[in-house]
Amino acid sequence: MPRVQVDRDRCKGCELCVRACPQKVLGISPRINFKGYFPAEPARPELCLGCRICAVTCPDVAIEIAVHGCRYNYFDY
Amino acid sequence: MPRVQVDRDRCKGCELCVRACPQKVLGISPRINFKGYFPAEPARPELCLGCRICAVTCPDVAIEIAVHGCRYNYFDY
Amino acid sequence: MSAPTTIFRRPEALRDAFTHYCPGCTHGIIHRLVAETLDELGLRERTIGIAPVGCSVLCYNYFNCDMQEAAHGRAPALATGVKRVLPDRIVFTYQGDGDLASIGTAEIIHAANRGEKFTTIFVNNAIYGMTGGQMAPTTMPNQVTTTCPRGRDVNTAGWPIPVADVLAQLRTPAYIERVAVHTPRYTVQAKRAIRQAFQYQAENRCYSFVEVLSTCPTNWGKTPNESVQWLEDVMVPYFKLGLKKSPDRPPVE
Amino acid sequence: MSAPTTIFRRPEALRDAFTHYCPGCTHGIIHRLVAETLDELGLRERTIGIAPVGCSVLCYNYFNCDMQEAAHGRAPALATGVKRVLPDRIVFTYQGDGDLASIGTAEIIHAANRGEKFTTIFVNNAIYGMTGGQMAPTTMPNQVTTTCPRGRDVNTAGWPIPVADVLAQLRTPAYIERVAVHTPRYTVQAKRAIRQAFQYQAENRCYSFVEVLSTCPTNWGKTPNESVQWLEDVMVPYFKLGLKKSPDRPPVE
Amino acid sequence: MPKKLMKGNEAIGEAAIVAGAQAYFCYPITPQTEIAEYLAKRMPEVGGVFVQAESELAASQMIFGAAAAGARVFTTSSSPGISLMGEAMSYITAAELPAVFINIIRCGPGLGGILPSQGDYLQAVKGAGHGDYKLLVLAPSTIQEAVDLTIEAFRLADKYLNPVMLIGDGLIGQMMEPVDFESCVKPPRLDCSAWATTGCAGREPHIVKTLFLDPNVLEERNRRLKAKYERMAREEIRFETYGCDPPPDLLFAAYGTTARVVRTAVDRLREEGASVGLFRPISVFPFPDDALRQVAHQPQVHNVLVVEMSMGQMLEDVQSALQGRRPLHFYGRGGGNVPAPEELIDEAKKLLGNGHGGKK
Amino acid sequence: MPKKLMKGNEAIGEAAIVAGAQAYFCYPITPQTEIAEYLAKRMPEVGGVFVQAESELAASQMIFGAAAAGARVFTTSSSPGISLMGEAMSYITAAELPAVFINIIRCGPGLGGILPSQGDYLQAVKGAGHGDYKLLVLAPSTIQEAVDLTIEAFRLADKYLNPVMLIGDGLIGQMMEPVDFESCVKPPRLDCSAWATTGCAGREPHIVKTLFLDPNVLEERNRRLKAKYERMAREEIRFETYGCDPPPDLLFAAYGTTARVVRTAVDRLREEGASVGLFRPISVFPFPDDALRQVAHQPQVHNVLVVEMSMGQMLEDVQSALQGRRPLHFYGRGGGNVPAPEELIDEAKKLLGNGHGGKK
Amino acid sequence: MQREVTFAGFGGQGIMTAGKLLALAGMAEGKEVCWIPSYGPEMRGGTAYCTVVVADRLIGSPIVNDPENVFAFNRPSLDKFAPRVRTGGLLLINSSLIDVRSPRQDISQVLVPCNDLANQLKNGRSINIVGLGAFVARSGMVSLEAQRSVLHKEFGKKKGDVLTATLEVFEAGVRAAQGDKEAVRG
Amino acid sequence: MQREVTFAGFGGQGIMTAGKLLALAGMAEGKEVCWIPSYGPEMRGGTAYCTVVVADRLIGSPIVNDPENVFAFNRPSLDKFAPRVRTGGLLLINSSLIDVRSPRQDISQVLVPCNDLANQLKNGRSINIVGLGAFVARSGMVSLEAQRSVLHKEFGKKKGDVLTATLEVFEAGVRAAQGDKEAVRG
Ligand SMILES: Cc1ncc(C[n+]2csc(CCOP(=O)(O)OP(=O)(O)O)c2C)c(N)n1
Ligand SMILES: Cc1ncc(C[n+]2csc(CCOP(=O)(O)OP(=O)(O)O)c2C)c(N)n1
Ligand code: SF4
Ligand code: SF4
Ligand code: SF4
Ligand code: SF4
Ligand code: SF4
Ligand code: SF4
Ligand SMILES: [Mg+2]
Ligand SMILES: [Mg+2]
Repeated sequence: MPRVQVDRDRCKGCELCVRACPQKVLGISPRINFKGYFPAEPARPELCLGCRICAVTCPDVAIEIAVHGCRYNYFDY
Repeated sequence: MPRVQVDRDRCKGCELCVRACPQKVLGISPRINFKGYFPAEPARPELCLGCRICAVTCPDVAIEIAVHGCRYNYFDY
Repeated sequence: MSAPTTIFRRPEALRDAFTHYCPGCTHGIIHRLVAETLDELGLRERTIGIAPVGCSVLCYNYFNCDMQEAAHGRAPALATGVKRVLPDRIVFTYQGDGDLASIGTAEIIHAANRGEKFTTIFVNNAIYGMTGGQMAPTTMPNQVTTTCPRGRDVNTAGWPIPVADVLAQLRTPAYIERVAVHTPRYTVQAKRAIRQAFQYQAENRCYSFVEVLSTCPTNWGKTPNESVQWLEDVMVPYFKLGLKKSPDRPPVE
Repeated sequence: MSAPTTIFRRPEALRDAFTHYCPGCTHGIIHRLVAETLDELGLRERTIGIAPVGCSVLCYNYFNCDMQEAAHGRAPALATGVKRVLPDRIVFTYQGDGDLASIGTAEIIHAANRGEKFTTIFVNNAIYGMTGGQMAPTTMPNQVTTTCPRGRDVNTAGWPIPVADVLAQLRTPAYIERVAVHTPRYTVQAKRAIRQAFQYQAENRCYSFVEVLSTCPTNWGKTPNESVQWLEDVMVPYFKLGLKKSPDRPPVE
Repeated sequence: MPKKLMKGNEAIGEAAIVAGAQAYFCYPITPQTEIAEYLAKRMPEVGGVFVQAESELAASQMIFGAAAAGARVFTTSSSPGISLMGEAMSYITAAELPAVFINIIRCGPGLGGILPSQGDYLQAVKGAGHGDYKLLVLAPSTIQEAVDLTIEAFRLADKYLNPVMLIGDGLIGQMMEPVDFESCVKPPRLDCSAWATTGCAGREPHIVKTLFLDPNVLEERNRRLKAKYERMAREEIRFETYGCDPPPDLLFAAYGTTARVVRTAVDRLREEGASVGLFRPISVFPFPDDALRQVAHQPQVHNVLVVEMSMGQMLEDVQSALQGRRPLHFYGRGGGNVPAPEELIDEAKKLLGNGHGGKK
Repeated sequence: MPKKLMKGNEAIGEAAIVAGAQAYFCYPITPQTEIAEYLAKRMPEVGGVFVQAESELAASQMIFGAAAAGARVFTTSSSPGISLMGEAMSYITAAELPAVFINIIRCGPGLGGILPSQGDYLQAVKGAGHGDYKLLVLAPSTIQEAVDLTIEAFRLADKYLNPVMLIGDGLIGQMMEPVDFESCVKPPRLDCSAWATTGCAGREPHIVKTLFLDPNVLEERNRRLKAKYERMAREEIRFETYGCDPPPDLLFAAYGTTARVVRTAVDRLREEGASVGLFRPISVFPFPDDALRQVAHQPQVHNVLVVEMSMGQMLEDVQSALQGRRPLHFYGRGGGNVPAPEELIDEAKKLLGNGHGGKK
Repeated sequence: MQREVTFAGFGGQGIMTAGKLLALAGMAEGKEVCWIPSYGPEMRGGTAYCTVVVADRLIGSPIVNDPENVFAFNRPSLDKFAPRVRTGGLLLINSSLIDVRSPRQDISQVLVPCNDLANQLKNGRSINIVGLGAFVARSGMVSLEAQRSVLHKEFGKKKGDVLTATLEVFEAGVRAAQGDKEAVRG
Repeated sequence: MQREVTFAGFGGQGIMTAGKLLALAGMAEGKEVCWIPSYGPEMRGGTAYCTVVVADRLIGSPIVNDPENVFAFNRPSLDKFAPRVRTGGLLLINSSLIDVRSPRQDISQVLVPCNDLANQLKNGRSINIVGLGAFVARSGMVSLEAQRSVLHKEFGKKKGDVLTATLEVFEAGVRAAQGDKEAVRG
């Protein structure tokens, strides 16, 4: 199962990933982070496909994605 | 009859007009001019058509052309 | 169950630093693409990057390779100096639109025309970001900035300069492409182009130049997502994306 | 018999001065064409010309109108200053290829791109004449000059810049044409283009630019007539003549 | 019009408009960009020309062209941008045209930083460009003075047909203070009909140029410029003294914002009974060397302390003026640091400590 | 190798090659174009880099890049071109890199002319660029000295990690004299492995930059530069005296070609029995002010006469050095005119006429 | 007499404007005033602060290293400026975003929950005006009347209810400072 | 001892080269030498001149306003430089192109028909070498041997008959000066 992780303190809460995720996995946390932003967080992690769209979108490289077992590459990157 | 005139002291003897004249009207004078050049001069003035090619060619505006009576414009300039 | 495999992580060529870029600013994406490329092609340890003056001046703190910081607009001249004395290294300039298309016009054109064998990443965000939002040569018609408060008037300030298209008119062989990074679909193309650019350099083929359309939410006065939309709606139709020139094309048409 | 009619004489806008140009240098022809145009369009008394630094720096002594002398390459900036404060005057720059296509690259591109309503006469003689024959951005491949004594090596110095074609890529409306003056046949075309350029300016239409291929017998090491031939054989095939852009074409393709 | 609270940069922009500037050419750079931003709005309102150039180099050459065409023109920038204008300064001076340059100095060298500095003093007064030329250089220390001297700069540029430069450290550009434009007098329009290139209808063509192939002609022009600078030294000296009557034991010399900090230090030191005063040059070229000597060479003055936001630039002019006849000390801050009054008080006390008028 | 008769420009080009210059970036301008022309041939022969840049501005920034990459680099130009290099000078100094600039000065201001001049002295020693920076500046007066100082310039640039400038008037570039390269010593290759950007294999990345956002860090760098210049003032003073022992009644001060003219005037005056001597600064920054004072403040010296091909530029440094303790006179030519010995003899006689050691 | 305050917080919190409004009030009272910004690196983000000096004679040094008053709108500002408050001076703390106080005992400290008050009045962007109200009320650096009339003048031209809304948050600030029960005296 | 000559003529007459060859001969004799060009406007045409100084000690001023010797290769050069020749000095005139002499009585004047001599030897471009021969022979500023050996060295490398042809015109110049019957003594 894919696992999407947002680095809370690196995230600037720009919401680009939120809009980009085809599965609407990500939402915005109500808690301010160290730098004063409201960071993204996986709100519905179970829907994640591991497609990496969010990670490719994130300007701050705040998202890491890991998968267990095999995975399907939706696009070449 | 067309009359081509070369201003001896303005001419730099570049010979562009000599080559350009379709009628081979112009030649180079054997006498050095004030600035130290051998200027062009009408060697066979009687062949001149008044076509202005020499004048259009001259970088030093050393050539003036006059005609008596009507003339035919070989090209628009 | 086996351990998870990380399928997306920070490239080695990008330092683990918190950037000073505004939230949603796509400078960050472009940085990542360059860094990934250096990693993938194994170039990081022999690369020298040249930072511009502009929001990305501090990219010397972010790229994990040797870096120089140029005077405003002069990165291509510095890169020329570096590449000529170190022809077997990889050299790139990273420049904004004020830096490259305004004050540095002569430097970029002549570096490209000499066919200097380095790579330029040109970040076109239609504005001067660092100084707080003045008109750039690439500012869109009627776009409001602090120095065109009534919107860019094409009658007095002219039309946005399509830099990639202009450079493509030079006869010296080069690789020139325009891409965007506002959505992943475009980002994937951008990555390919940037890789190609460095690849040509690594093969000592030619000068390579990638113009990347980028957002500036702060000075556009828009949210990051609105900015993405504006880039798509306003910039993409004007700044035609795609390959403008390739070294495989003969130099004189 | 009636008095003779003079059908070719020095235009009023060209002073009756002996020029410093070398024998056979076609700078002189281009001067005459500009002067004839000013006379024919009746513009002389409201024209301000800007001289470059180059062999034609002294053109301020030859044109019979108000003149300024610019720093090397900066004529378009001066012209911008003049035209902006005197929008109803006619302003032109007269520039060589070192002046315009090398040190003044940024100034010409941006003046053109802003659509400044002046006219540029660009004299491309493939060399730096005034300083004694160094390589210009328009020097032909393998052409020998004092700074490329082994001939221009396109691998290190790049290919000659086709300035008119590059400027034509800008999206701001403009009139851009390339002509030559080495034989009367070409000169007639050149005259037409120069007239058109000033005409557009007089109508306040757009920026206008005429690139004129010109000879430099002295630094090409050729006689004037050999120079004419070399221009025809070597330059004309590379620097394609003709209309590159007209203000009647829409700004964005 | 009552006083208006304005940022220095905006006040300078407005002052130029009040002075009747007809055209402004610029390129953005912190900490002076607000001048451009302000004028982008204002110039069109008053029918003036605003052009954002492609570079400082181009902006400075545009004012060359416009000045030769007879317009009242100026440009503004900050340190790195000013370094790109040296060519134009030399040319405009050589062509004997009026124009105003404004430098809101940031810290250098190189890209440096954007914080205030006085590190371009020597560049301004000794010459960024080549050849024998000088700018008349004025250095305000309040926003009101920046306004007044901006207007004055246009007048003096016309008077001498020579570019005039206003230098202010970044704070002059960034601070807000109340300013009054009511008492400002717009300099009369210069009659430039004898030389401006405006089209030759009804007269012989005018040529504005700087190339003079005959060495004697060029030398003659060199001497004419020199005579101009000598005239400036007679007629345009501006300075201010504070706490110099009776003569102080320790004389500070400082200009611009730094002079204000010194003023506070002087006030506090005098409250403590110390004998200190301030000499503030306002024109820095011509430098008020006679005036400074007159103050500093009084027998009561035992020490001179130059304070600058630089590593010691006006110091060179002070040193030359003082002719080694008074011990000269220097306190400089760099990198964008502004000296605080406390630092100067400490410095002063060290010098006063030796029994000359110090706190007893 | 026997002596070779060489044009100054070519000799300078060859000297740079002897000094091990690896890269040269330039833009043509009279009267120094022969350096570029010479090196266009020579650099490829020795495996070096020759690039004709699009402008002086670009050339000066190319040497910035190449210097940061650890190469021994230089550029050359003449006055108007040098005015376009102020930005790079400030940046390269700020980045603490070695580089050599050569200015074969022509007459200005503006386009001026192409004849010899010393009118860029102040620009060279006080600063064409912004911020607190200085170049070490050397001024040869023969072709041989131009060769020796060119080589020395590369050595000093490495020693101080600071750009060094050589200034010569147009004659230095255009004259031919015999030169000897035999005794020239190539400065050792600088170890720049600690900072040069050459690729970070096996080490942490190097960053060459001039932006320092923290004012304290930048101030610290400002102070480091200042300390460097103080060290130069201790270690790099170069000058020559001629006819100063015993001390002359009238002391000339001149540099470059002008000093040679003075030398001839001194010889002729001494033949006539006049007491005259010459002080010739060779390093003009740091300026040999102590040395000059030591000579000029001797009781026998009654007058100092500065001679320049300018309207009085080194004059400012001499004035500052002399501290008003000797009457200071000036004789300057401009526009490309070179003073003739006869003119100087006349000038000197006026000053000697008052009974102090003049022709009796 | 010279009085100073430093307002410090995030960029975007309206710090600069608050300072300007205060300076205008000083001017309205016929005083000499000077507003000095911090102008940080040429880029977004980070902290911003400005200092306002109000005096009855010509203002010398615009640089005040030990201001009489400091208003810290966020945590980094507190850390940076609290140590600089002049002994006997006043430190205001935006308690909505800052959950600590300065350990200093030689100054007065006042907590103002700027964001909370602004949010309560559905005017979340006006935390600077809340702060201004609290500061003026507490410090008396300018009179409340002068400050109110400046607000009238500056916001009166704006369309809609901007003026009313602004005055509302201003008074909330005033009340908070006057009725502050949490004030800590040093 | 210091000796000077100014060679002056049209650009293209080889004036600069003649000067350089003379300076090389001075060097060959172990003297100090200096060659100073006029470098006119940055453009073609006009007159060109150079001055050569040969001395047995360090050369001070490279500028010589009153040269001991002048060789005028064309009329404008005669007009410009004849008045400057030092009293007692020598003026050589290229009589092929100049049909007047200087009215001065205090100098020696020698006429050398450079172009005619060069043309006679079918070497029309070598008028500078003719002039050099005449000058060296007449002035003795350097020895004829030194000058000849320099010519051998400089032209020996050139291909074809260049050296022979050069020496031929040089000797023609030498003879012309030595056998000059038209010389006018001042
Ligand atoms: C010579 C000079 N001129 C001006 C500046 C000020 N300046 C800094 S960045 C910049 C423009 C930045 O815009 P851009 O290149 O588009 O980069 P962005 O910030 O948008 O990424 C300017 C004008 C400078 N530092 N130096
Ligand atoms: C700043 C500056 N750099 C260099 C020069 C020297 N310079 C004078 S003219 C010229 C080039 C002229 O070539 P071009 O523009 O092609 O004109 P041409 O003489 O061929 O007509 C140069 C490099 C200068 N005067 N100023
Ligand atoms: S990997 Fe794909 S599905 Fe998962 S969170 Fe990211 S964008 Fe959404
Ligand atoms: S894209 Fe990145 S920075 Fe933006 S909200 Fe998502 S994780 Fe945060
Ligand atoms: S007018 Fe025509 S025919 Fe007559 S001389 Fe000229 S070119 Fe020849
Ligand atoms: S073209 Fe003109 S300059 Fe040339 S030879 Fe003919 S008349 Fe003379
Ligand atoms: S100002 Fe614009 S370009 Fe700069 S970091 Fe912010 S969003 Fe990005
Ligand atoms: S050098 Fe060349 S361009 Fe200049 S005048 Fe002579 S021929 Fe014409
Ligand atoms: Mg940008
Ligand atoms: Mg040319």
